[in-house]
Amino acid sequence: MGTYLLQIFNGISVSSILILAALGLAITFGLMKIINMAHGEFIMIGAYVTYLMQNQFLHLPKSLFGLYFLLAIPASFIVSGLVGFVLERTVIRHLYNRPLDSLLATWGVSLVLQQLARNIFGAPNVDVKSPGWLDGGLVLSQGLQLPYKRLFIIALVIVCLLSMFLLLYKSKTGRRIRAVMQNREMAESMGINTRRVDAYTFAIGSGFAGIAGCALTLLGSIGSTLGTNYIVDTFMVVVLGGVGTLVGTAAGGLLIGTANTTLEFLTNASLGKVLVFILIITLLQWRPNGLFNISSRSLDD
Amino acid sequence: MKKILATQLKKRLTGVISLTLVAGLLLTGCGAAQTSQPAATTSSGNTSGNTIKVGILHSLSGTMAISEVSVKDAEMMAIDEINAAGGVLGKKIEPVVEDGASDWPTFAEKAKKLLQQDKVATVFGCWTSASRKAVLPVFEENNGLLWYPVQYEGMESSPNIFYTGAAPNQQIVPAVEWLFKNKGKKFFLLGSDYVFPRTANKIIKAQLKDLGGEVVDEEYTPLGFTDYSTIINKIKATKPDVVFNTLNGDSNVAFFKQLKDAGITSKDLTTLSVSVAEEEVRGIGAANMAGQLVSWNYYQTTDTPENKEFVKKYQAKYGADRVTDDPIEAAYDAVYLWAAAVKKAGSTDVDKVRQAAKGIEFQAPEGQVKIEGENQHLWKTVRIGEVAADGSIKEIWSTGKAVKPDPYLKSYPWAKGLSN
Amino acid sequence: MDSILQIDNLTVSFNGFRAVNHVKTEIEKGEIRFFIGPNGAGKTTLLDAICGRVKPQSGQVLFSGNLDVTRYSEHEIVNIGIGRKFQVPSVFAHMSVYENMELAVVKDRSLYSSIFHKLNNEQRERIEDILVTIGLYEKRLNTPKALSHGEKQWLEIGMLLAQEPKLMLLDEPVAGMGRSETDVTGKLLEKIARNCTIIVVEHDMEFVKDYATKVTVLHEGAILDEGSVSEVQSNQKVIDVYLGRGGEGECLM
Amino acid sequence: MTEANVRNSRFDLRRLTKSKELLVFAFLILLLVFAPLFLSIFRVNLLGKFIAYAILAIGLDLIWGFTGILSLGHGVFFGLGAYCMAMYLKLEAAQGKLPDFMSWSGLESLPWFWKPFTNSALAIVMAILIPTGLAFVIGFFTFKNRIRGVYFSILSQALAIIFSVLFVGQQAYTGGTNGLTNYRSIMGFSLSSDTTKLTLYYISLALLVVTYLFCNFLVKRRIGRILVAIRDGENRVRFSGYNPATYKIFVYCLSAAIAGLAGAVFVPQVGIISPAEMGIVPSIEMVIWVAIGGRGTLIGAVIGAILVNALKSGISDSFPDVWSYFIGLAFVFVVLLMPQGIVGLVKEMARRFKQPPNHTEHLSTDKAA
Repeated sequence: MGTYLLQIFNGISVSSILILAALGLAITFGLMKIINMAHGEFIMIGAYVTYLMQNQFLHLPKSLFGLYFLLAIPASFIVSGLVGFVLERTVIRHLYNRPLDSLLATWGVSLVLQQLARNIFGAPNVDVKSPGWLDGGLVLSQGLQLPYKRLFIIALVIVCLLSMFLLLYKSKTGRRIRAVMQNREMAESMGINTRRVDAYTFAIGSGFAGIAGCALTLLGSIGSTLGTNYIVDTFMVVVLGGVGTLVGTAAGGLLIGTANTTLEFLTNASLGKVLVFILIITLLQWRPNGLFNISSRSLDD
Repeated sequence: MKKILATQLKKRLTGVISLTLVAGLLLTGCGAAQTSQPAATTSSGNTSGNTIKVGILHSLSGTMAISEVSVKDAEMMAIDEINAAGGVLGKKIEPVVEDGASDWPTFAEKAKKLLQQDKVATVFGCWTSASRKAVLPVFEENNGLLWYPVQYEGMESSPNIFYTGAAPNQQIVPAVEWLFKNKGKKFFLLGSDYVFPRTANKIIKAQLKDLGGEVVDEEYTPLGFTDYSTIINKIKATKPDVVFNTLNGDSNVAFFKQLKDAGITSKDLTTLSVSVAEEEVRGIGAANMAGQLVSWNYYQTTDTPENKEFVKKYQAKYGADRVTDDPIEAAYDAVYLWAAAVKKAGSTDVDKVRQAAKGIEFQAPEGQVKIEGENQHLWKTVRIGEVAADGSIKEIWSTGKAVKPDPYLKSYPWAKGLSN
Repeated sequence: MDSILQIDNLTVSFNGFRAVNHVKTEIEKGEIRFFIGPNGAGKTTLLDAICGRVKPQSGQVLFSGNLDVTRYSEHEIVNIGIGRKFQVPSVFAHMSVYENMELAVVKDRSLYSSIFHKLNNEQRERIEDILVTIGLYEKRLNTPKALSHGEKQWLEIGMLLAQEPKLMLLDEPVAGMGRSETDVTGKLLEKIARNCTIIVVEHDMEFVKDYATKVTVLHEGAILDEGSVSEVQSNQKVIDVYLGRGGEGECLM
Repeated sequence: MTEANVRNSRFDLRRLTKSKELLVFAFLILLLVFAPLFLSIFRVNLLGKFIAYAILAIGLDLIWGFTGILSLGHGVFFGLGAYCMAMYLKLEAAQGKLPDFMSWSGLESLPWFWKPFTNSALAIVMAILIPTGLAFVIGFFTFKNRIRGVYFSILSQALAIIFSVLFVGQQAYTGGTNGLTNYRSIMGFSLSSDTTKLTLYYISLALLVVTYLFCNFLVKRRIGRILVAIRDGENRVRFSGYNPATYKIFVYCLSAAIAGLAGAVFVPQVGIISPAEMGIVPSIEMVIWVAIGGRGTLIGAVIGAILVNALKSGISDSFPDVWSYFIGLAFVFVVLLMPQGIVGLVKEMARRFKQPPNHTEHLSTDKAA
């Protein structure tokens, strides 16, 4: 019984991680149509920022150490966002309406960022000690323990989703963003500075990737290839959900996450992964534009 | 008509430019054109001049760089030391470093280059079994010599390779035996999905069958796998006494962090890892692995005078924050063993070196090692260690003396049928 | 005269929104029929349903008496004899005008033919004839990039002509054209209508007045009125709808 | 000019465009034919590998450059072709015994699907048929269901993951991560002999020529224009009465077949195939070759494949770190500044040379646009 309950929790947990990793992509890819293959590297940047923040706190009194993580979340958002901002200004802005080209260029960017990380931090993984208050877990019964870290990530995802929703759909900035993404010329003619909105939007998307990177330090390795482990999965999440919908991203993440853990539980990790990807291909046959797609009326977009 | 002429002119110009380009690319691609000359079929090593060229072939980029860069560093250090002491046969050793880029065909290509183009006397290199298998035919075909520094799954003994890491009977087999005696009978086998874990687990299953133990589950995860919650749940459900861990690289980080979060510590469950050394422990975080077991032939803490010297030199050269571990030490030994064999043979000729290498002994940081002539592996001491809270590994058990290498496990009756 | 297209109780909805609501009308051979109505009246959707771009929830579209085209996919409908021109001119940007025509003129559109058959003389002459008709003969080696907006529209109409359809669906063919270009287009339509029925969606009332045989007024997905231009213009309901929406009313009056 | 004149000039133009590309190609082939006279056998062998890549690049260009379908899973087809060939080579090396990795993995006898690969001719046929078959199955559903653009690219990535994970996992049947290696001979000729290597090199070269000429024939035919039309406006093609799915399935299968052929050419020269070559990274690298060479021109694909790999081999030799920076930046640079690749750049340079006569025409184009 405990095993199955725990497995349901695992499904939710894996989903939450996928959604968190895919949130930034839901903006840069979903809204801006930039196939950002460097998304994984923004996650990596977030993780390294967390590492650096931790190192700063090692010099401070021990009692303060647990706080580093709370500071690392906004810090990784800001640093990843800044790198994203620079990338948008230099590369991405030439690539709107050339989605497949954006894929190729950002792939190049991801290679450069990875090598940069390797040269700065060295090839081996670095260690990020998780803050003490996230150690251990919520014990429900004998042998049924829900790790605080995973609960924290679930909460973080909910907060991120909500704030992103509020930002996009309830704020003035969000209206501008959506206006620009839907009809650039119209927005321009209404006096919106589209270039600025583009840059900010991309920076926000990258920033969310940074938060994901920060959270991932709790669970896995921190190295230059961190992003590559997530990049394909996050794209699957966004594509399966339907490009351009937050609900779709959440649904895609939940579906892939639970399918992953369930199939892995029933078979094994390799086969589970293969089956999940077959499932995705099959689902796309049924809904070629994702589960929650927004239909467009133009002839050839 | 004028326009057509112009167009023709354009085509011609385009043609000329493309041709220049093509010519250029052929030149860059193939190096300066050299006079045709049949490649030497036996690479006895280029000993002319004042240096002896040796190849160093590791992944300096890609996913395997994490592990292989420090192995390369150890080899370079050994070469520098030998050169500082006068070199071999009165000549300096000149390393030619190539990047295998974590890609097996690239390993094969670079091995060919080292042997055919650079005509190196020997090569120190590889980490994964896959890369070793990829270069093996190259070394056999060109009669080259490879020194392979990592523990592996055995079932191999090429005349063109010297294996300075552990054979299965110098790492896995004694570890299983020790665990069975001291920790329990129920084993959970967890590994990355590739050749070493699968072959190692086959050996373990045969051994446990013989001992009367039980394998409760066997799981493999793809490389780059990041979420072990389901596997940990399976571990909880099957209640093993021991998790025998053959995970590779990054996966260990995710596994141990998540294991700890699931409320499982070394007090509740023993894990023994065979691909986690000091270097990996740093990436995992000592706190996440404290109390867990590993099995190797060498630790940074191994108590020999040679090792104290070795660690001191390594950290002086590459930084006080660097650690040494088993493959680093085995790679370091390899260079010295080769140099000793060359001295004994009085030549760098591969056949002569191979002959001379038999039975050569070396006082290594891990203690005395000896090349077994029969299979070109090393006699090595087996040590089981426990990860301490500071990330170092403390020896808790050892065989006390060097164990004879047995890559095909011929001396174990239960292993019959494993190797064919 | 025989009818070429019978639209029978056609309903198209998107996520519950009925873009076309129980539309029923009949188009006769040789007609130039105009669909007019305010934005969102369902004109374009109606064309989409006829040419297979959207599938209706209910109803039929019978072509030449008995073929229910709603059952076919787009390219099959084209091969049955219904051609469609879209609002935004869409021609192939990286091919010359001639090559654009070449793709349209071929009747056997199978893979085999595309690999092994070349154009025959008759087809080549046909392309040249049409190019002369649409006034693009001199520019046949240019890519569409070098064409004006109006010329692109004509090229697309020319490609439609080359397909030799029995029914042609045109979505705002004179949008963005000047008066003189509009007149040329109108004349072109009249010429085409000799062998082919035409349905046009158009906002330009001047144009509608000059060339329509019959007009169908759509409002909120349903037919409001149908008849000659003058009949429709005097219908109070039609006036209300246009005036009530403002803006577009001016061009109707 | 009279009408007849104009008409003729059109055909002259066409012929010239054709011959220009062909001329460059012919020169390139000539260089490659004589290359072994000046190069060591090691370099010739390496060049043979690049030629295999060039063959693949032609197929990839056909589907991406011409038809606009970006496949990020072409490594799978390349890998399948390579595995077919490798299975044959492995069986020949085993000389009737069970291949070594099977016995470690506990197999007692040869699996049934390995048996046909004892025959070299059959293995070569399979190297082309199996990728084609897979492409047909995937393409049939995917293109009928109108999965396009980004969605297709992502789907093809999923394909790459499925196959690489599957091949790694089925160690007993595929050799696992190690892949298949350690061959001895091909059709009785020792693979280590220089003569065999040279022969393989020339066979690869001949296959490159055949592939190029075949694809060149195709793109000059009407189907070539239909493919470009699908790239530029798929729905327009549909409303011109063509079924784009049929053409897409065809070109997908064809490029898979070419990739399979390239794989079969690759294996005996390189001596190893492993699941890593089917993964996402090599698949994207293949796209890089075409992008750098110049998409939409067959010659661009060939030049790109050879150039990028030659540089990779050269640069990564001496500066492994630099290679990542170089290829990464090259990619950004090419996409941003020379989207038509090297071939586009050369054309542009040529156009600049003949600027005066073209000037007025150019201005009018800008105005219209």
